[in-house]
Amino acid sequence: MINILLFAQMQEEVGKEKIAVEMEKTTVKELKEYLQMHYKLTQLNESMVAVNEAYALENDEVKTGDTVAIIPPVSGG
Amino acid sequence: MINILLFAQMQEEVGKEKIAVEMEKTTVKELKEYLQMHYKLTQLNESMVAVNEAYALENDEVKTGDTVAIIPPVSGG
Amino acid sequence: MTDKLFEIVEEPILLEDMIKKVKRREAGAITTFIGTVREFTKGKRTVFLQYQAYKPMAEKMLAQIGKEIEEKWQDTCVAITHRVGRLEITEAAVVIAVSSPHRKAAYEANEYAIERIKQIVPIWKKEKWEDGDEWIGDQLERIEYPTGQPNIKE
Amino acid sequence: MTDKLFEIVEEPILLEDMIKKVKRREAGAITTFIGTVREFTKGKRTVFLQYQAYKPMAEKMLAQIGKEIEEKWQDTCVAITHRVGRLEITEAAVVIAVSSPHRKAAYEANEYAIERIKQIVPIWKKEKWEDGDEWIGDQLERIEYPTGQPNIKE
Repeated sequence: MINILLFAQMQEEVGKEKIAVEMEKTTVKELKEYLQMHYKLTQLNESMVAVNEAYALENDEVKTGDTVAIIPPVSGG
Repeated sequence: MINILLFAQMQEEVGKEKIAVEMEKTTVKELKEYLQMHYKLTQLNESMVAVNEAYALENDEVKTGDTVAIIPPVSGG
Repeated sequence: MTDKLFEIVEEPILLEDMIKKVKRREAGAITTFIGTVREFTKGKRTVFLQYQAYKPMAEKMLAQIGKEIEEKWQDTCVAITHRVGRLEITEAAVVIAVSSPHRKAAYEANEYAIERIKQIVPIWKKEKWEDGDEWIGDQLERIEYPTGQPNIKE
Repeated sequence: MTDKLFEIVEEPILLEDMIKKVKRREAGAITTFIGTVREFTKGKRTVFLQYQAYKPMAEKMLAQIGKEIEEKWQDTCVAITHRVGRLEITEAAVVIAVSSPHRKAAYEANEYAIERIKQIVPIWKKEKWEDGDEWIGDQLERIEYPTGQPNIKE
């Protein structure tokens, strides 16, 4: 199982802070495609992905037990 | 009478914060020459002069009642 | 406050505490930056702001910025605290404190920190206006990612 | 402290007070610069510093710097306090606070203020070392007056 964390607007769109996805092993890219199909996430394309609290690239591997965060454009400061 | 204010090293050299000079009317330049003759002021040449709390130029007039400050290179901050 | 140099908090940030974190006998200059909640942005009145952070990662990213700074400007010491939750007008959202033997580095490193915060730290703000609200992203803030992604490694 | 934006004081400077002086609903950024007493300068150990000011003129010159800043950077608000008397290592000799709607101006104006203080404000420091003391002038601080005089009018 892979835990997906949502923030800001996408958290409100889905109505949850966290989604659990039943997958053993995938990539960042495939995971984004999966989310795109199953949820209405307006900012997914412009979002970064962090795996276990570190920014990840499209082809990075994601496996069961990982925590994946969808990071829309940040606006801190 | 013209009041001369001294600061920092020159104040210590003269041993006073203030000198009264009996003059009716002069210029910054002449006043500096007068001080040069009567007091041992090591930093006079590299000092600015302020008349009544505003920086003055060599040819500016100084008259009785004015307060003249000898401003050696500043080191605030 | 705690002794942590890089921190996400929910309470008001105390400036004197931030100074204490970076004060050192070898410092001749301390700069601070306080990002405050402004009432008007592009003519529109903000009622309050709501900040949200991915806290553990945000603290890691703040620490990374601190590390980048210490590599770029020798002998600097950095502390950054970002507040989350509801913030009223004039309240501090972020405070950056930098100490350094000389002032030039203290200014430069401080400005570098806020630029990097706006690029890589997972924190988001929601503007509450009189007629609605919206989560703010780079489209509105005009932060541009030339590669389509934040510059993760500086 | 008082409400004065430009002030020479003998007591410790409180940072929170300085912030209060420039805090405004239209500000999104406040920068502060704190000039602290550093223990070592060019390898020599300072025991303490003694600052002296030509107080009325120094306050006027600080106010002039504030005026210059408000002309150069629109919508900024500046407060500067310089302390005189004996100052120990790590104590603040000067605090500059600048608020502005946007951060760039707050950084630039703040740095401008400290550069100008070192040029035109009649304040002097005497360094007390373990083996003596000396009033510091531009020779040691390497502030150069290209015309042989400070640039009175910027």
